[in-house]
Amino acid sequence: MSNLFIPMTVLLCASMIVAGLMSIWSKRSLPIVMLSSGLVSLLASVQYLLLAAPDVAMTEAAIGSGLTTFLFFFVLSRVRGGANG
Amino acid sequence: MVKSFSVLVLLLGIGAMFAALLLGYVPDSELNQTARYYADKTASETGAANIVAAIVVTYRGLDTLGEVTVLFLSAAIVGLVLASGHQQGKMRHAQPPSGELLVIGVRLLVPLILLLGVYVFINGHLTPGGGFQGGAILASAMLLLLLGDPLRTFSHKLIAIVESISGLVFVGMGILGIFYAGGFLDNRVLPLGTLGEVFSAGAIPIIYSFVGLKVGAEFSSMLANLSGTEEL
Amino acid sequence: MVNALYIIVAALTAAFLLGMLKEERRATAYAITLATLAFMTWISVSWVWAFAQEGAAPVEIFTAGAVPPFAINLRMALPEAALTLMVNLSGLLAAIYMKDSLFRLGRSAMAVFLVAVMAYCGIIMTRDIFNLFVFFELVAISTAGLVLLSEDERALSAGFKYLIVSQVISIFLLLGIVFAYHATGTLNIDGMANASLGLLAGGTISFFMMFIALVAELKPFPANGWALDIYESAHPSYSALFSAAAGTASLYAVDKLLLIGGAEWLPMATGIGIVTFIASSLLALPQTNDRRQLGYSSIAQMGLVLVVLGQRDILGDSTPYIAFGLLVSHAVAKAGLYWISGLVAGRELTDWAALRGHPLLIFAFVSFIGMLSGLPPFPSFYAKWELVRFLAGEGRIALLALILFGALVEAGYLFRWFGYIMKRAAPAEPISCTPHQVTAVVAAVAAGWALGYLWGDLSGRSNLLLVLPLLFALSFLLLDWLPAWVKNTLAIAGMLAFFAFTFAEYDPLRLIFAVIILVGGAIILLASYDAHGRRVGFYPAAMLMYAGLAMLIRATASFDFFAAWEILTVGSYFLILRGKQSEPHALSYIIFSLGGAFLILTGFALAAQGAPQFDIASLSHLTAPLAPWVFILLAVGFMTKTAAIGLHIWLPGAHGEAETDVSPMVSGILLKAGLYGLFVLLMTMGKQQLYGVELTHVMLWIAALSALLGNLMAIFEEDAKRLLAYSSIGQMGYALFGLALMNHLGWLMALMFVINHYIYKSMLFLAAGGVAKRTGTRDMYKMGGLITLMPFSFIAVLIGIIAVSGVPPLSGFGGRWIFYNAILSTDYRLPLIITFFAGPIAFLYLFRLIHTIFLGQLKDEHRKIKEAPFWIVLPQMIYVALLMVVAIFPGIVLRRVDTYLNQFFPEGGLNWEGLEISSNYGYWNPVAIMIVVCVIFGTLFAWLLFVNRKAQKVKQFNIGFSAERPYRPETTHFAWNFFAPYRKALGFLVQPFVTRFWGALTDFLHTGADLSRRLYNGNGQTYAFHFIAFVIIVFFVRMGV
Amino acid sequence: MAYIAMATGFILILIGLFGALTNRNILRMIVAFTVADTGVNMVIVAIGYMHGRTAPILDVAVSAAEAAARIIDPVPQALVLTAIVIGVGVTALMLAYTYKLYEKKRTLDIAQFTELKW
Repeated sequence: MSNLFIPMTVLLCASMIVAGLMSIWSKRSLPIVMLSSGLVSLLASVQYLLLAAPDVAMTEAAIGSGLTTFLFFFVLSRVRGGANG
Repeated sequence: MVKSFSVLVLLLGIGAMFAALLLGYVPDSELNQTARYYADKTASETGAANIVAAIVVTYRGLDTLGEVTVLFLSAAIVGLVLASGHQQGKMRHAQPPSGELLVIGVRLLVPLILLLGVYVFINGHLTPGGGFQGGAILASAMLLLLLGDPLRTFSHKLIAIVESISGLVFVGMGILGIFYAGGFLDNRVLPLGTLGEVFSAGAIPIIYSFVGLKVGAEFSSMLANLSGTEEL
Repeated sequence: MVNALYIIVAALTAAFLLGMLKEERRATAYAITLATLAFMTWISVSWVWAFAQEGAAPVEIFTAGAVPPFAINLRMALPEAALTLMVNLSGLLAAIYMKDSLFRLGRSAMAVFLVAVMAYCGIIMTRDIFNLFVFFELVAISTAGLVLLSEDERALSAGFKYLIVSQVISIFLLLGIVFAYHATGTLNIDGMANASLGLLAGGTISFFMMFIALVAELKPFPANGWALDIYESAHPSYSALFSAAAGTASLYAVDKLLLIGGAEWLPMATGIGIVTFIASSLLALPQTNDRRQLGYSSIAQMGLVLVVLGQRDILGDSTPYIAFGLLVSHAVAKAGLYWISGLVAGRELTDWAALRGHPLLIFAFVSFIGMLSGLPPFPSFYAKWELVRFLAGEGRIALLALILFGALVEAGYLFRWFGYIMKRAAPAEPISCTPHQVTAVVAAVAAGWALGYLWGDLSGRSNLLLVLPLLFALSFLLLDWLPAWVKNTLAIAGMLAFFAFTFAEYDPLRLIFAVIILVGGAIILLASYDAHGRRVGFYPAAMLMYAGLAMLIRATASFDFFAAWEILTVGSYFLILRGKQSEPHALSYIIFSLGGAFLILTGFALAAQGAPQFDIASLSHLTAPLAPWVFILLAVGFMTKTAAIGLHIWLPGAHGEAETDVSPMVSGILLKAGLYGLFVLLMTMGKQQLYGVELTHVMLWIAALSALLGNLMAIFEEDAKRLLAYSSIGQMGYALFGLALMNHLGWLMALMFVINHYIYKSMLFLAAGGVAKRTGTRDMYKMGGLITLMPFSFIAVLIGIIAVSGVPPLSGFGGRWIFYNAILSTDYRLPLIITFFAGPIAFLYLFRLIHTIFLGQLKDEHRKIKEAPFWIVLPQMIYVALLMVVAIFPGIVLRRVDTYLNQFFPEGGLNWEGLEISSNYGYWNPVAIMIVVCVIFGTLFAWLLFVNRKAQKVKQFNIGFSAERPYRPETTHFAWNFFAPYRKALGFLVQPFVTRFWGALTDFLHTGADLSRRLYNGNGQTYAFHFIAFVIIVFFVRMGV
Repeated sequence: MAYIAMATGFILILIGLFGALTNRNILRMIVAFTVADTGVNMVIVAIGYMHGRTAPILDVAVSAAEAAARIIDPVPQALVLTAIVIGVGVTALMLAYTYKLYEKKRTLDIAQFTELKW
């Protein structure tokens, strides 16, 4: 299994960078931006598992990608008018 | 465009710095002195199987206390920010009721999720997970409740009491360490027990549980405050 | 001792407890907050006491029952104890001050406040680098919360900008910490220091990241826009805490980090510090918003302390003394000023005029700007002295010059602000304050003075707060509620008593100065009996000046001399500022004087060559190449006070606009301080050469030009007091000329001028002041014919101008006689001729004084005026008598001095035989001259009376203009532009080139600063950009080196 | 693997900083900061990784005696836990500020909040 680590890492990292770029580059709506950044976190938490850091992975998944993304959407729903300003 | 370009130039500089760090990075082949100490001594000194948890709760317990305080501050300030200049008495827009499915799902799921959260932080010293993860899970139960019923209001008082008491217990356990063990936040105020059991590792499970409760309460408090706002 | 960890524990416990309280129970919550802060303060106090008084050993506080680096540890030693005390105390006072705001926001705000103070303490105490990061995050978040205490809505965006920047900062800090951990295998600061991080792979960059992130917390230029916005918009009491405590904590964090970085990072710290100091001081110049200006000043002070930390390699064990001296002065003063700003309704600097009429607040303000400007007796003064001593001793002159330049700019805008307070129109909204707000301010003032005492005690030199004259002067602050005449009597009695007790200690030269300062000062004070009411603020200022002067002539060590110099400068500034129109003139006076003082400071420091201080007399041991530079610095410094040409522009306004009894003080007495300094300088250092140029020769030229131009400018002046002021420039030129001749007679003449100038200039200023008081104007062409109405003033002016112009028989002639003898004995032809010409010019303006004011036609509106008040006339009459005595018996003073001067110039003295004095070139018999002149004058006068015996008194008439009304009526007056013909010929000489030069310089600084500060465009994103640019620049500078 | 993860972390930081410095919309800036934060966390975790070792948890597979030879460095993981929590705290705070700023000016353009300057 360990020989699968490297390709998985490469794949994960590449996706993370793409998602990261989407989250800052995308001219499209804010929900997509926020989802992409949540995706970065989620992918990162998988990567943490590969890096033998299960504690961090759990935290990142629960807090980094879960709670933070939710907070974003929550605030976005409140300031809808400014989202595309 | 000019801005993007100048930012790009700057980031090239930062990138150079990072590149130097990356190229100069040599992975350790052996654990360094600190890590080795933890690997060797964690089991005997703290009785925790999860070394990360032992570090977080005991060896670097002061950091964790600070971290909990960060959340405490954030929650308090979110409350302050949202409360400042807040006009009371405005009626909120009536929103379409949530779907039946969601409501029932929430009712079923919330106790399960709460249970999961508690499990995660009680076992923090044995398995991956702990107060922060568990706390976040607790808060997500809260989130679900909120999704099920957007107009729901939470008892700020309950949240406040949970966060205060768990904070006080954390600090109190720390002080006990000064008197009955080797120093502030020393977990050996309670017997260390057998490695691998739930009731082991001295004060770690207790502290981690209260950290969990506190984190959950802080996040809930933030959510509650945010949900109290109006759409602009 | 209570475990210092309880500082943290107590704050957290209280913060968590507050969460359980009901929102309504604010009083309880507030009580808990204050009690906790008091408890934290008490812990710090007990530790400070233990370390300072009982010599306790530093304590390492372990946590988690493991030793570092495996668990976090904290340390409590004297620096930590002192710093946490500063933090906790300012926290306590800040909380007291903002009671109302804390009540408004409720328990959460109080909890956040407690955590903030705790986090500052944590930064100070922790020895773990990651723990430091956590505390910094706590500070950042609590800052974002506490800005909400402000009632200013803009605080919200300031808080957000701060969050943006602190996000970027924490990225760098975290990365740096982790890589440093990877390199060293420890997170403990001392462990990292021992592992010599810089030598390890990736060590330099990781250290750089940590360093730059922590330095960013000090708000270095230009990455500090966010901090300025917070300073401007936050609650003043929070700004007080932010400035005093946050800066303190961050500085100590940088200090710890420099422990890791080692000596090679010190220049970097110095560089960032000095750039920040200079830039922020300059950028503060065009500010009009009070809190923002204080923000700039805070940033500048942080930069200065960072410089001190960066100079640790040469400061060595003195670093804490200097750094703390600057830091506590800054913290106390800034906190105090922010607290005062909360009492002032308006946000313009000029709105602070509302403080007028609140002596306590004025005193507080003065104390605070004194602390910030490094004036005695505050800690920053001692720190300044030490810092300059080390820098000069090690030859770091460029850095020294930059520091002093920045300090001068800062002092400039602070004193400008004080001018606004005293002179600008008071705003509509008065001061509003509650008792607890005043408590905080008073506590800060008390702390500042107590620290001044402490620093004096620790200095190993004289403690200024134990020096008798200064204490006497300060005691007038407590007596200021008494009526003016009581204080006046006390002041006169004190000065005379001091003279009587110290009389025996002076050598002949110092005796002359002592008599002028103490006895002469007492005589001028007689005129002050004329003032009514309480005259609040006058006596502390005047006595401060006299105390400084008295200390000056008694000083033997360089430190005492310099301290006295600054004290007299500050005292005289407050005196001068009292004049109605003197705001700009007082400002230029203090700036020139402080600039001069800095030169003296540098000169002393160079001469000391690293020693803490030296005996002034040992200046004579200095040799080239150092000696000429010391000479130049000191000479220019002293000449600033004597208003030599080029450095004179402050004088006319300062002397002319001062109050009636102040003008003689600052002219007759204060100018002598500069001459005294020059005497001392030339006595010890004598002739010095630089690049083959004889420096005394240069001085001779300056003196000659001062004499000529001072007199020339005087003749074109319409304002009587300004005329006298310009004349002082000329007179001081003569005195300087005599000194620079470097021979026996030259010095005798200079001394003669010291005495004569005191007498006749005091007299003339009093006379002119008395006339101005009665006529309501100082413009001479608006007067005329006052001879019959104000006969005593007339006599005083008549005698005065005879004395000044140096015609027989009065003492001025004696001066001239010695002068001519003196120049005959040297061969400096050209300056000699110039000075010679200055004589007749002096006569022109003096003639005008008597002709325009007292002769000619009486103005209609002046028909009913009376003689000047008794108390103003009385000293004039004393001076008339004195002039007579000195004229007839010059020997009573000159003879002893003549003998005294023999030790410097054995050759060329005077021969004293009975009433006759002779030199190599001729003789002078004062009594005979007096008799001859009196006989001639008497004869002529009698003849005149006889010739005019049939003269008939005619009524005065007004000049008619045949129905025309001239656009500027004064142009038709004969006395207006009296010397217009001369102006055509000589006017080019009095073009205000010097004024224009200094004006252009200040304009340049202002405009430059005004343009540069647009860097801070208010956009949070730009601020983050600034920070990253700052990182990059410093990085490449560092890597390039 | 650690190199790749670390490089990714650095790239994410740069991406995040770029986004934060070029997007004028406050919400987008905050999102960009969370991306940068994730990058920082990634770098920290990667730095503690050692090839061929397991997570720092003692169990049947890894006994206390052989832990020193079997586990990876636990310290960076502990630090990351703290960093993540602090990060979310700051993010939440910034979001609350965002709401308030929007309430005040009805815009999320950072360039509109420049009433304090110079």
